Amino acid sequence: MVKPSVDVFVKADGESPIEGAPFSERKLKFKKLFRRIPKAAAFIIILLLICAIFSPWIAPHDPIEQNLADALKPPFWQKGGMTKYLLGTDNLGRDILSRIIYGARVSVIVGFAGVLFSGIFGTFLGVVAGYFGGKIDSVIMRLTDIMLSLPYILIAIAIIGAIGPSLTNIIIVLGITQWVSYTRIIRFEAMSLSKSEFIEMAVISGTRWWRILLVHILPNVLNSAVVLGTLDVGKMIIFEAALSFLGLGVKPPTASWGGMLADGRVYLTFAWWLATFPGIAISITVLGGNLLGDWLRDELDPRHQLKA
Amino acid sequence: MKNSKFEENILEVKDLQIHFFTDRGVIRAVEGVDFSVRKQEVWGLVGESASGKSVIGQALIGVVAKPAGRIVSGEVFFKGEDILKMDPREVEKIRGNQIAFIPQDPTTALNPLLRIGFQIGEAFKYHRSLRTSSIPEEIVKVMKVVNIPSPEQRVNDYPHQLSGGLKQRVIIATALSCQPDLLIADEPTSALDVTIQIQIIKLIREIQDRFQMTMILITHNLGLVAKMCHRVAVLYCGRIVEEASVKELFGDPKHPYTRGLLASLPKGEKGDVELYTIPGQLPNPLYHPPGCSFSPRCPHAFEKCQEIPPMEWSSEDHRVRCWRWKEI
Amino acid sequence: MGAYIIRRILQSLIVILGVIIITFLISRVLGDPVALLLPPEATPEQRAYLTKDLGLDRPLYIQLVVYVSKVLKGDFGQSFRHQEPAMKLLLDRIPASLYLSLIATLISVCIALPLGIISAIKRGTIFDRIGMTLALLGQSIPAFWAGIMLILLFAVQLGWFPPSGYGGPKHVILPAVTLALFFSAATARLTRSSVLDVLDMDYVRYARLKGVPEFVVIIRHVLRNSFITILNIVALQLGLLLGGAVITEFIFSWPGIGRLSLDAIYNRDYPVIQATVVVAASFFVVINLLVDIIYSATDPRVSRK
Amino acid sequence: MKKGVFIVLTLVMVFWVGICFGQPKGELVVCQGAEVNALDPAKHNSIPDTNFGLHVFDMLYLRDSQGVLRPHLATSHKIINDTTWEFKLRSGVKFHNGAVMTAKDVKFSIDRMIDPQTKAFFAPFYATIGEVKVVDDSTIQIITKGPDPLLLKRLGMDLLILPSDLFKEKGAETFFQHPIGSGPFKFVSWTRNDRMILDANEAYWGGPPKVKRLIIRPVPEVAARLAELQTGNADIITNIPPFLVPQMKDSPNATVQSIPGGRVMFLYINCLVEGPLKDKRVRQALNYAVDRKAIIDNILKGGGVPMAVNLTPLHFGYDPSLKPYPYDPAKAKKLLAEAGHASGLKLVFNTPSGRYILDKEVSQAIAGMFNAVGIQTDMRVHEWGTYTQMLTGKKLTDLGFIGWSLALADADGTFSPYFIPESVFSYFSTPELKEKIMKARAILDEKKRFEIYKEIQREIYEEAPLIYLYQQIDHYGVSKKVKGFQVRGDEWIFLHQVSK
Repeated sequence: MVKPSVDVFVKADGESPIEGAPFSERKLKFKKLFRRIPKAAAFIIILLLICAIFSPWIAPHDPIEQNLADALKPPFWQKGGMTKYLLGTDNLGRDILSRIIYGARVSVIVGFAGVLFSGIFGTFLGVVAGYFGGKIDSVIMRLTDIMLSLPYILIAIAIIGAIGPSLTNIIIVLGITQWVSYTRIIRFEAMSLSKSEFIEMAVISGTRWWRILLVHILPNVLNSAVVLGTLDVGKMIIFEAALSFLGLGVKPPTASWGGMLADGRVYLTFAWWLATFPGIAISITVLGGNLLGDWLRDELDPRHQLKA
Repeated sequence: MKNSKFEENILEVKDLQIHFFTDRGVIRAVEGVDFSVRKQEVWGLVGESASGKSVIGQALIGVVAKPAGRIVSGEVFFKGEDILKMDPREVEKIRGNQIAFIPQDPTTALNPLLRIGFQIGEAFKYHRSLRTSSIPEEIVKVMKVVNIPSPEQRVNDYPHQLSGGLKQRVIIATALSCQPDLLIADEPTSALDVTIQIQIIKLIREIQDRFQMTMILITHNLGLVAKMCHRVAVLYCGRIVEEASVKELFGDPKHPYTRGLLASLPKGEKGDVELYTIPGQLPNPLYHPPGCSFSPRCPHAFEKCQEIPPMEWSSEDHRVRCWRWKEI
Repeated sequence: MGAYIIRRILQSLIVILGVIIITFLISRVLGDPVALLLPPEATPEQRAYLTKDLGLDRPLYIQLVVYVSKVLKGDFGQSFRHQEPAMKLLLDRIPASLYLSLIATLISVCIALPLGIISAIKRGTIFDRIGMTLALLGQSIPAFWAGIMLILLFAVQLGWFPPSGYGGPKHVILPAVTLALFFSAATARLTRSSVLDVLDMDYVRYARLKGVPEFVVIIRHVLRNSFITILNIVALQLGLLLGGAVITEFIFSWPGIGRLSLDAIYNRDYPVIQATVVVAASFFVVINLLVDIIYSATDPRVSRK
Repeated sequence: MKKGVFIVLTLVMVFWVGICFGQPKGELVVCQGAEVNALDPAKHNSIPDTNFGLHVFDMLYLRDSQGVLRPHLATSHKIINDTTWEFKLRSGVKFHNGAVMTAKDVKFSIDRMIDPQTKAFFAPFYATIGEVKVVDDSTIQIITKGPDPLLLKRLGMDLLILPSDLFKEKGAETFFQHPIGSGPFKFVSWTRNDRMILDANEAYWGGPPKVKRLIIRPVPEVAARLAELQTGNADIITNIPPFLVPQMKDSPNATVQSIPGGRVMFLYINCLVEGPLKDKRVRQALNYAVDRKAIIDNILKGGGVPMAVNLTPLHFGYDPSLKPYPYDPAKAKKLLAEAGHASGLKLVFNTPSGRYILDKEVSQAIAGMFNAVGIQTDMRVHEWGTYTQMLTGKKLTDLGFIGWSLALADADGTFSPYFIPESVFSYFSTPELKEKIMKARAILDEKKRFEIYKEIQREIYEEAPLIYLYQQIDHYGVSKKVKGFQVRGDEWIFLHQVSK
């Protein structure tokens, strides 16, 4: 990764002087500290993936195995809790820990599939609009405006209500509602790209338009798409939670954090652990996703280097 | 410096070191630079881009890119006072007032949302405790100086309505507005197209000897240096490798890098001989080669070059940083 | 400038038309309302009668034409369920929704703008880091979760605010904060980066080089130039809030548009679904239009062409 | 001396009188899970609507808290012939605007509801009413299309008596912006999805209510509803989920009042399509496979009573001698084996989500129990609107979780929708069954009706066209300040005699 740092340097050396604060040890320390954060993010993501992939081996119990006799047992450190259920059990006597571990799967799938769906669709439209411009562009832009102006939670509720709640359907809805941000940003980049010499050269040398899109433009806009995607993963997971709250989440008995959170909320006042742990799980995961996204953006876009 | 001549120095820089602390490591942009500029002379600072010349230029008025950049050590005496040790407010008073700055790209240096008249007067406002009412005349005056046509109307224009050349004139007007003692011009013309360049250079020169200003010209363009400067210093990887009066430097360059630069200049009158290019390219700023940082590209390099050569006076007014300047 | 605005207005109209059509399709996707509109005891004849009565027996394209032509006259038809004009039901809700959205936006602006601006100016410092991490946290909490937590803490435990319901300042605080929580997070982050963009501009650096006092540089050169972007961000969220506060309105039983439309969806009440979604969307479109007009008015580069 | 005694006595008298006819005081706040749908009885379609109607209007008959139908605006009735009923009306009943309630108001109100132009949601309940005749100011006759044993119940369901003159003068639109009735409370204001405010009608013929002001609020979110009660902002809240009951019990300022409700919970079995479910033994097996007690104890925390068929003691025709299917997985397995499904069975299991208390959870638990007897289930959760569409469209595959309200508190109310093929809800029927149900509908003699319903129950118990689950117990949260609140099995809330 040497080249970007040269850019940084040119940036710093070129016409960009900024009021220099007097040097302080503290500042350096914080730079180090925030250099650690991507590690934290990476840690969270890796943990998530491990849970998702190896859940059957990690989880102490079957997440859907009910044990009505042991319903609503508190976490082990609380009075009445048992080490058998480290984080306690839910209203159907299912082990919370195991459900959280398995729930990671749903979150991962929803998060990534959702992003993939909307990302691919949105990027495609963006590239097309940006490269061709003109009518195609304005049509696509109006489309994004429409999408943007619709209260998407309602649209999602409507669609899910119609096609029924299930993991795949949720992903579909996410795909349908979340592509706009990609289109808008990618379009912009594709536009400025298509004005650049090497594209013009390609055009002159008679390269097919789809080849130009694929070979010349796509690779160059991918970075931004990836950054957006990473930042979106969290949004998707939150979204799933919201749908679960409305009873439109992943179908039971599949364990999903959103579902657990939604079902557990009414127990909060006397069985806090039902909702709290999935809640924490969601927050941490989303946090991880966002941190990773921020970091990735800085990595892939040298312009942000000094912005951290 | 011992050999100060008939004029006293307006600016003295001692062992200036500026580093950038990026996520990927420390970039030593400026590694111990000392020089001095004498009253009313035009002092040139030449170097390829990324050689650290602009960083120096800005450091002279106590400015360095944040949060990464930091002046690690050094002193910058302006009229005998160390700017780097001054209280920031004091520096602000000097900046744009006694020391003015002409940035590279006039287009981006002007705030698109503010009238140019206002932008010219802005510095003025804060340095001269003038009644705001009298400011407009002042502005029109300086605009006349840099001969911007029909200044009275132009005052209310917005930057996007001006041509590149006019913008640069606006910038220069801004710089002149407080009649500074020292003018730092950082690549003042490189963003303009050739015809305009010449006009602007003319303008700057006129102004320079009309107001008897001292001027530091930062550029990569040796031609420009030849045209404008009295003395010039060559910068390579954050170190001055050679400094001399323009005549001497062009007539008898001592440092291999300087020679390289000169050799790569097109020489109009001698018809078209193919141009020389210095082999290799700038080293990665993160890892400057040990010793003389030019050694990897230097045809005369030998083992001694692994140590940093000292600055040596080849003559009364000519210093060079090379182990073998005598031999070659 | 005029031409520009006219173009934008035309575009907005196209968008609204698109919204009108899409909402029609979506409500139809939801399927037949008759089942929900009649009691179990109803006979097949009664069902058929109702279907005809609601005009649901006609082919879809005719329904669409009828609907669009009516909507263009501002008539969304009778609510299937409440048998009142959908528009009236909607208008009754707008005050509550506006009230909530405005307060929420106000709160988030008060939190987010200072946070974003200061973090940008003090980039890389401890303030920046903590501020932005907080912002991230705000974005990582599902609204309903935050809402219920707020109720339990501030209504049940501390008893400072009523747990739910529509009313004066005391009532609006909790739901508004719930909404603001998420939006301030987003706004703060966007504000920060937009200010950073301007901070990197040459004219800001040059202003400093001219010896303009730092404080003045920030106000006149940085904030003034990032104002439009920030305004845009705020307007955007205000626009989203009007129709998008579904869950918060549900939790705090706030009589807003979000809840109306949610019920409408559950009851397959086509006219109300269409009215709420179309109006919310139009509101959003109009707000953005206004922002663009302000933009074109304040930015000489646009206004002088 | 005497004088003194007299004074004392009068004081005592006054005091005593004061107690008896105490002035209305205080303000009572009720939080329901759902919102009133509309004020116009023609647009009523839910319990909250009726709960509004009960307070502002009167009906000819009123179910008391025990579910017994009592004369209300009507004082007595006599059956002139199979299809002609005569009613005496209470005299001296005044509407809130001072107008006196007379026979023509009653006729008008009933006619309006049965008029197809009105498009009343509840019209199907009154479909049997042919016409209403005014005999004199205090007497009316109702002629039914056929013998209708349920007439009184119909009159006591939601048939509110409106002031005809005022109504005609103003028209429905304006009238229901500020409805005028004869009920114990006067309408003050209603903001949809926020609150309805009613004030005491001190001139109420049944005696003034005990509270001055009544506020009815919809609070859909359970957590918020509870918070309202805990913080004392609400005095009465409905639909407390069972698992919260124990915790509410020991809350300082509120109690929980519970009662077995009229809502019957059961699972559909789709017997219309060819397949294993056509086989009686399989259906019985399903019934044996469900551990009703475990569900009630563990999920509903005791909030239910096992049912033998889809009837509760609150329904007319309920036969207590019939005992619920016992939990007997072994027998279930055996029956399945006999039916040739020893190797197991795969069924689709539909359930709404959030429509009934813990619907999703109960469904999951049952799915677990089926699993234990070798029946794999494919659980499908639906949003209520979609679910009803499938249901009434007869598109519901295999099994489906559903609850049925008390409606007219009569066996006919749960039988005819389910076992008469014409009904959109029916997934099972036999000619005999249909015939019996139709017969029972048209007999005025209660004994005979009861006999028929007994037979029907035997039959549907044996045929097991549904998986009978439990009678739901409703829990209400009541502030300790509230006096005289009576929970009712029919989910109605009637606060005439409640004080605070």
